[in-house]
Amino acid sequence: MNKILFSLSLFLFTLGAGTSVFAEDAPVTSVTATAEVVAPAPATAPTPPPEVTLSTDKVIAETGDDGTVVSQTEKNSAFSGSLTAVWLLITGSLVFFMQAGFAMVETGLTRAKNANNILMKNLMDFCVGSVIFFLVGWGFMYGKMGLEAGKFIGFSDFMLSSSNDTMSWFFQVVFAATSATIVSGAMAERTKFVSYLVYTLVISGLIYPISGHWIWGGGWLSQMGFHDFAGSTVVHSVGGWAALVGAIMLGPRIGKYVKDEKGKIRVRAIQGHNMPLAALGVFILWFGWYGFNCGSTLNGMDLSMTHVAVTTTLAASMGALLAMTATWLISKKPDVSMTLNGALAGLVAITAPCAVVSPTAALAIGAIAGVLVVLSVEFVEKVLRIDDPVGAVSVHAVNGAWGTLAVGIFGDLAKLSNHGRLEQIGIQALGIVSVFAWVVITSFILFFIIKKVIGLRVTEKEELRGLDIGEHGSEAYNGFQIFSNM
Amino acid sequence: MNKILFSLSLFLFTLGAGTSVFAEDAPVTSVTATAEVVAPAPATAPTPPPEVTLSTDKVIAETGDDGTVVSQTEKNSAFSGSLTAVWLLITGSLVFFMQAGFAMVETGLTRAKNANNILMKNLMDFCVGSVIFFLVGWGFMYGKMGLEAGKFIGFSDFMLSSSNDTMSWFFQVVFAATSATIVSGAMAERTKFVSYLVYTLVISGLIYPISGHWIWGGGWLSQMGFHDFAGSTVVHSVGGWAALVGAIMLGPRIGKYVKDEKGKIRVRAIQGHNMPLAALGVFILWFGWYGFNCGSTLNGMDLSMTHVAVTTTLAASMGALLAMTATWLISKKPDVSMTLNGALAGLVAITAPCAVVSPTAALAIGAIAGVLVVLSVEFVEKVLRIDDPVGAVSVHAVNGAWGTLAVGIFGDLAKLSNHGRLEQIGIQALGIVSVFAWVVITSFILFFIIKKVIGLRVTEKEELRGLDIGEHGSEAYNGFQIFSNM
Amino acid sequence: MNKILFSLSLFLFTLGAGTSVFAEDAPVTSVTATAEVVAPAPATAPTPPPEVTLSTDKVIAETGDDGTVVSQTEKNSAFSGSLTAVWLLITGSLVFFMQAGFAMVETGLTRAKNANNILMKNLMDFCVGSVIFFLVGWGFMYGKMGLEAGKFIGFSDFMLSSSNDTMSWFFQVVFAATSATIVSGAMAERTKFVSYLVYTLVISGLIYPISGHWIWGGGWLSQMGFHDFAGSTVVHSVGGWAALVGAIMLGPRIGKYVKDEKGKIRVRAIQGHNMPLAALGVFILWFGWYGFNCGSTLNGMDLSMTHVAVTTTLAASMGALLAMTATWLISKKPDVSMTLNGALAGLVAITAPCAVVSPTAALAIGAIAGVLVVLSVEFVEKVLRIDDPVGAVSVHAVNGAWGTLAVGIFGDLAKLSNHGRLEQIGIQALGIVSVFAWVVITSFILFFIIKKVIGLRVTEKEELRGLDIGEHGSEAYNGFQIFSNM
Amino acid sequence: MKLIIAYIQPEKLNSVKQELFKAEIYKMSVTNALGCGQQKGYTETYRNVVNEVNLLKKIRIEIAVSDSFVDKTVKAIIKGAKSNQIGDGKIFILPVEEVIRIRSEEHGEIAVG
Amino acid sequence: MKLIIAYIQPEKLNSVKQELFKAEIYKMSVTNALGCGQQKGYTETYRNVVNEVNLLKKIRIEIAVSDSFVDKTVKAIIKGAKSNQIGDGKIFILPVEEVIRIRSEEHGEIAVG
Amino acid sequence: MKLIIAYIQPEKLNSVKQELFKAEIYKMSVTNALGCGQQKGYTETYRNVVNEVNLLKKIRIEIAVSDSFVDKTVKAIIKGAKSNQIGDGKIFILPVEEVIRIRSEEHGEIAVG
Ligand SMILES: Nc1ncnc2c1ncn2[C@@H]1O[C@H](COP(=O)(O)OP(=O)(O)O)[C@@H](O)[C@H]1O
Ligand SMILES: Nc1ncnc2c1ncn2[C@@H]1O[C@H](COP(=O)(O)OP(=O)(O)O)[C@@H](O)[C@H]1O
Ligand SMILES: Nc1ncnc2c1ncn2[C@@H]1O[C@H](COP(=O)(O)OP(=O)(O)O)[C@@H](O)[C@H]1O
Repeated sequence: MNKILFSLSLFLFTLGAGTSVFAEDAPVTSVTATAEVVAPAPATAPTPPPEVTLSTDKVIAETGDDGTVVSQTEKNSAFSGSLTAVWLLITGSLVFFMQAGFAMVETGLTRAKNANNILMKNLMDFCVGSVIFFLVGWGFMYGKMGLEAGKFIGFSDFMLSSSNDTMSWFFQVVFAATSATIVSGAMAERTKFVSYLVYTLVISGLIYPISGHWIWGGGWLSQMGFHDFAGSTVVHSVGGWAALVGAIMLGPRIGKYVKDEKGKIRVRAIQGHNMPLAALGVFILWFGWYGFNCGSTLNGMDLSMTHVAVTTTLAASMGALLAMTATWLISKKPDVSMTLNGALAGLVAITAPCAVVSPTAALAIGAIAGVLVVLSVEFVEKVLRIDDPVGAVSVHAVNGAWGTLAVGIFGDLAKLSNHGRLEQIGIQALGIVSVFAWVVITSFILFFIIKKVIGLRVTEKEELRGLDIGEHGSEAYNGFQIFSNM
Repeated sequence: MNKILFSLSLFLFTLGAGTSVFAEDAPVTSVTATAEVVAPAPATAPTPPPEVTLSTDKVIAETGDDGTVVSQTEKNSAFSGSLTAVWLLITGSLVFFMQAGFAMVETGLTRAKNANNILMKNLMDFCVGSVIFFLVGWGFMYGKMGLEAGKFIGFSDFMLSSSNDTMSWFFQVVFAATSATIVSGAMAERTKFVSYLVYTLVISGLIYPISGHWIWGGGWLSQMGFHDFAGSTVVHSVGGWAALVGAIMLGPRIGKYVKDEKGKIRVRAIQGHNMPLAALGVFILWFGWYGFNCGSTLNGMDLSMTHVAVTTTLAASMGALLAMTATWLISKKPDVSMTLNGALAGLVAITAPCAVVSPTAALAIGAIAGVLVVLSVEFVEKVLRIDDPVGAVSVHAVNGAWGTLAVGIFGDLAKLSNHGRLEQIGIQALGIVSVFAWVVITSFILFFIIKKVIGLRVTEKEELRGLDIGEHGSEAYNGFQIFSNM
Repeated sequence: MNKILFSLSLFLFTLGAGTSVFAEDAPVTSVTATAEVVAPAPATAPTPPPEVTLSTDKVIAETGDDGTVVSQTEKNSAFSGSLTAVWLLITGSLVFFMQAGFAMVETGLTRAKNANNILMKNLMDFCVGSVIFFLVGWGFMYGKMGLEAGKFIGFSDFMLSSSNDTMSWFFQVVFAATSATIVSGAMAERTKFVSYLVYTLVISGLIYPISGHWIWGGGWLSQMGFHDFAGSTVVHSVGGWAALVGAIMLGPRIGKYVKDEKGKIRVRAIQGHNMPLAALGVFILWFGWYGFNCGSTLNGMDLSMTHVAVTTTLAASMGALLAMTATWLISKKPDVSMTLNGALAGLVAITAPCAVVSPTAALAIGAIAGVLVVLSVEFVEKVLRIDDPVGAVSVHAVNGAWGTLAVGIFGDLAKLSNHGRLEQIGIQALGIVSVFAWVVITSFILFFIIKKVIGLRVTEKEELRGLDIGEHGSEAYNGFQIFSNM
Repeated sequence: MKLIIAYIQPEKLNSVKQELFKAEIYKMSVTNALGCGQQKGYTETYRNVVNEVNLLKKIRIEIAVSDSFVDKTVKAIIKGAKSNQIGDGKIFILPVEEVIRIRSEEHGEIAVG
Repeated sequence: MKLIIAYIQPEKLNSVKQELFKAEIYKMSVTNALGCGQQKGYTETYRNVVNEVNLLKKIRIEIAVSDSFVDKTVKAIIKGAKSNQIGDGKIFILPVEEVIRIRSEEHGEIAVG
Repeated sequence: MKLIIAYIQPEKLNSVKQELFKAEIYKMSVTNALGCGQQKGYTETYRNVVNEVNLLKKIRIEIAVSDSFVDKTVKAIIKGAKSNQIGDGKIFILPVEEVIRIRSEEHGEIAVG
């Protein structure tokens, strides 16, 4: 196991060291505000940014930092470019902070004896993911194929070599990490740590960037007019479907499905151990989502950002409200953890359509998401008997798909690509299905290989005692008396 | 109980669905940066924004997104408008994050057996609040009465119908939520969940918007020259006075006031269960407060924002420092939870005057707030015998009033409305008193009706066992051994 | 003890009250955007900001808020000034939020019985620090000596008296607080609270500002061309070396080093009590670090901010990755708390060079930091036998030094001060050594005096029972059953 | 000497303590426990899955007394804990052969109180 | 009457409970404990420092029964807890002199069940 | 056989364990408890309200031994726990009728150690 990890680190490192690390050879982005640097590369935009004043400013005579006269046009460009940089750095940081949210939600909704393990997974998927996304992922997603964007994959700009688009890279790497981290929740409390590291390397380096390229990198879906503003499909569904495959291939946690005396299988609730942490996680995620959705304007001058904030807020609120109502009706009590899932479901669902639907439509999208997540959790857990401890599949995959479809149903066609409503719905559905197929197939292969080569699941004994001792040799809540038999 | 909730959801939903949810019919804000959209509506400003360059830029010939020549004036306007949008979205997101802070503080300062309940309240008051504020609250607060701002209430722009001021709405909705959430702390550990939902609907939809209209919506107090920069009165006192009424009408928690052998009533401390959570909450609140106060410039070009950051920092620090000193002197030990309250007291107190007082005055305002909160908690708890588990009344109501008064005492008159000092103090006092009267009367009526119709308080048995099991059917810290007898 | 505290408060307060608190006498920064106010004072810049368009805009004819014609040049200046204000306020707020991160990391990595104490320290070092930094610290750090920057100390602008640079002050005060708060972790679980307050007053008011003046205030090191972009040395090493001196002078916690039967000294692990809190703290710190490093451009128009975000991300990731690998190899399990330290080590190391090294160099810097922190912890704990509960010395001092040196090794010389590589390395080393000497000597004197006058360490009994009861009279986790014997 | 072990409802700890103090019994040890008895338990729901909780939170009190104090102690406990509802709890009395006070190394009756 | 104290592995609580229910023993009290026995414990590492953990998590069950139930109870516990591995646990049987049901103030055998 | 129950100060657990190991007593079970005894307790303040805490944290050790080991065990505990201060704790010795090792189903003396 050590060996696997060691070679993994070595691999990453040597790849990195392969190119010179000295600054002289690899020139750093110029630190002066010139229009050329600041113009956000449209190719990297989730959606082609609307024509704004900014893009008329690209013609510049001189760089201006050598004291020559700087024209007003150039200054305008510098202002809007700087504003965009400030905007993307801050919203990108908010998206980074969502890692903390995921970590807290997943830790809170699982058991104390596995807390260390899930924290490590959430930390390491970002660390492994950001390095591999730097090395190859970004190149696959936003690179060119020859002179133009490839239909299925990009292939240039590895290690930010030819371009120096550090601003876009930073904003995109935090999205890639979000996608990867979704899976850890569904696979919680029974997955081998080293296997998880391998998985995260592949999803961040290959699976996510390729489907991402189709939609945001100029690939075939984007060419068809598929619209996914901030990533209901690109980010959330990708993570969600991989989570589904992972949860299926792992099997349920011991004690989740038990036979009673009559041989009937009963579903048992395995309660999370720390609801305040889970709630904090949801607040952090919601907070970060303003970065996720609003920042996806990719342009500090694009005022649709304020509209996005409104639709995001309303959908999330309705998601929580309706999920609470649904669980209240089903189990006679308003369940905390399902309500938290409801807020997240609303957020996932509004992620694709946030810029192209009205606030009233956002209410409806969120409301449906709230009901959907409750029904989906019931279905996945009780009918399909797939054990997804935190509801990742229902929140991210199902509502990711719902949100993507909602673009077609509620979206302002004028802002989309001049298709009729039914046609647009069709395109959205096509995108949902192709990403589903891509992720399910590739992640099945991935998990299958991992299962055969390293093994996917810890031993029964380790699972019963907790992965914290088994995988990490120490406990999360030292000194606390905890009934670990549950 | 289910019925109440169900109809509540239905009510919100049908109200929403009453208007068409399809984007074609309800046109979305234009996503292009034009000066008309970006100019922040002065009517929605907490204080009339100082004359900045921005407002001279309103005259524009064309929208410019159709390729016509765009004049430099228009571009200037686009820059400042976009900067304001970026500024308000980010500071607004910080204010949203304060919900997490409130949730953590209130959870940490109450008992483990009620943690789920208080988390749900903090989440749902935002969700219910944002929807009702969208439907009616915003219209009452910032709407017009005919052609101009009404003296006592606004009445237009429901559901953002006529205006499309999504930027201002987002910034304002997070303020409304702050006001509502203050109450949950004072009413913690004994309030029926469904009654809390009803309360929050009314405060966010009616009570808060109306007094808010008087001060920030162009109503009678603002016309008189009453100054409350970021909401010591508008937000904090409103929440605080409602908290006071709620705590009185509920009565104290079982075990808070006990008779000893001689029949004398003794006050007992009911300790909070998680100080790290409470401290985290205070750090989050403080962090969010930079959004709350600085963002209240409502204008990204208004450089007073940096001054506000300084006064806010100093007042909060002095608040914590003096509260710690006061409790050290009183009980011989520096109490953690009172010191946390002290920081919040300093923040509440500086909220109104932050833009119009010097840093040195901020030190004084914070210092007084720190002492005041300790004395006020003593008075409320030991003399008035009102049980306010987290000190919400002392922090928000008392220090909200103090901060509002401090505007008159320490404020730079040149920045206020050309009144003499005594006159300004008088106007500030008038504002404090009228808001007090408005909130106390309306929230008394509200709680009285709730008490009669649904009941305000859970049964004794449920209270003893904890509201988590009683109201939500599950516990917050599953597996942990907790002495729940306390 | 009360007396000490009381006079401390009184001292701070009277100092503050010594100048008039009324706004008329102490005029507040003008709230209108004029170029003079907005131009960031170059003297306060961590590094002299690169020549940007902004600085060519200083010539203005009129202030423009009285309705006179405002020239375009002036407007440009207002835009860039406002953008810088927005940028610094938001990044400064992020840096403030790092206080929460430190509080959570330090609390999580120590024992439950000392949680209240460590929370109070983390809160109060900011509160005491910000007030003293306002009163004198800022003046020592960024003040002038006569007409120009002194070589060794500044001496003007106390209480922001002559300048009104509120924007820079806010950004700088949060840095000062970071430096102070590092020490609390290394001195955790055994230090007298009142002694800690005195220490924090001196480091924030004197020790930090003076060495800070040498590097960022225009002093002798900055004049030599020493480069520390965001404070590996200025902030982290200063805190780290003080932490080292403090930990040595306190001695180890009871039970850390025990003699076995044969008289051999064995090192025992004293486990932290709450890993989810510690992990949350690291995520918060990492999040805040984007403010720390990117904001250190000190200029919203300086696009190197995006480059900084990339190098920061990669170094932190590699730090965590390699620290995990190292502990995996050493102790056969990937240790959670060391991995968390690894991420922080990467962040500390990239803080100085983040703007002048390539992304690939950032990978290397982070990787080395990750290994270094693990080896350093081993060395400090097992060889030097210094008890540093959270690894503050290894994270902040050792990696602060490493990062500062890395500027010389990997930095783009063109962006530095025209020295040759070896010369630059020499200058960096000189800076490291002089700051080491300054901090070690002054903090030794400080702790020595405190030890003699008030005492540095609590009694054995108090330490065994926990500082929460001893120093603050209450427990952090009321109701939880905790094995406090450990 | 006897060891009296009592299981009571958590919320009754304070009143039991008070009754014991009134009866001048000042020494005791308390732990918390989960109990399964006539009281059927309740159902918890989590994410809409119903779980029967039949291990309820109880407080366990241990009091060592000399024989003459047994009656008084039992009465005090009953007085403090009784609410006439299922779940009120049980008292078990076990023989104790020896008691030692660690501090003074005293043995027997003198060490109990 | 006897008091049966059993220390078992935490993960065996559910199966022990089920076996007891099958044997129609419905009353018991459960606490968690740390145990030190033949099972050597395991090593934890924290920040690369190795600590021997020889206090392992155990579940402690207390069941008071009338004499005729002792055998049945012991068998049920063994059936539920036995895995033939070191650490399976121990059962201790102590004499009980009196049992009182607080609610009804009933004494003796009638109060046990 | 006897069951030795000892209440000690939490911070003494390590030294008691060491003394027991020296006396070659390796088996024991530990729980934590709150104790009320001669030690008066201390006052906590929370938000400036004073609360008397008279339930102090204690460690409860349970050791079953064969009769011949009783003395040795008691001495070891006293050696490890004694500090001559109020609150040092108490030891109770109860008769045990039977001990069973679950793994092997051995009974009696052989199962104790
Ligand atoms: N036979 C027993 N053995 C061990 N503990 C018991 C026994 N009977 C009752 N208890 C404890 O006493 C508690 C209260 O008992 P229960 O039967 O619910 O109430 P009641 O005394 O009203 O019949 C139980 O939860 C359990 O902890
Ligand atoms: N003599 C004893 N006194 C008290 N507790 C004991 C004794 N012997 C065993 N135990 C408890 O039983 C648990 C299991 O015992 P152990 O010796 O590890 O297993 P086994 O029964 O397989 O020999 C121990 O962890 C301890 O809690
Ligand atoms: N009669 C008793 N019954 C049950 N527990 C007791 C009894 N006497 C003492 N204890 C336990 O022993 C602990 C120490 O007793 P205490 O009287 O404080 O010390 P000392 O042994 O110095 O008199 C108490 O906190 C309590 O847990």
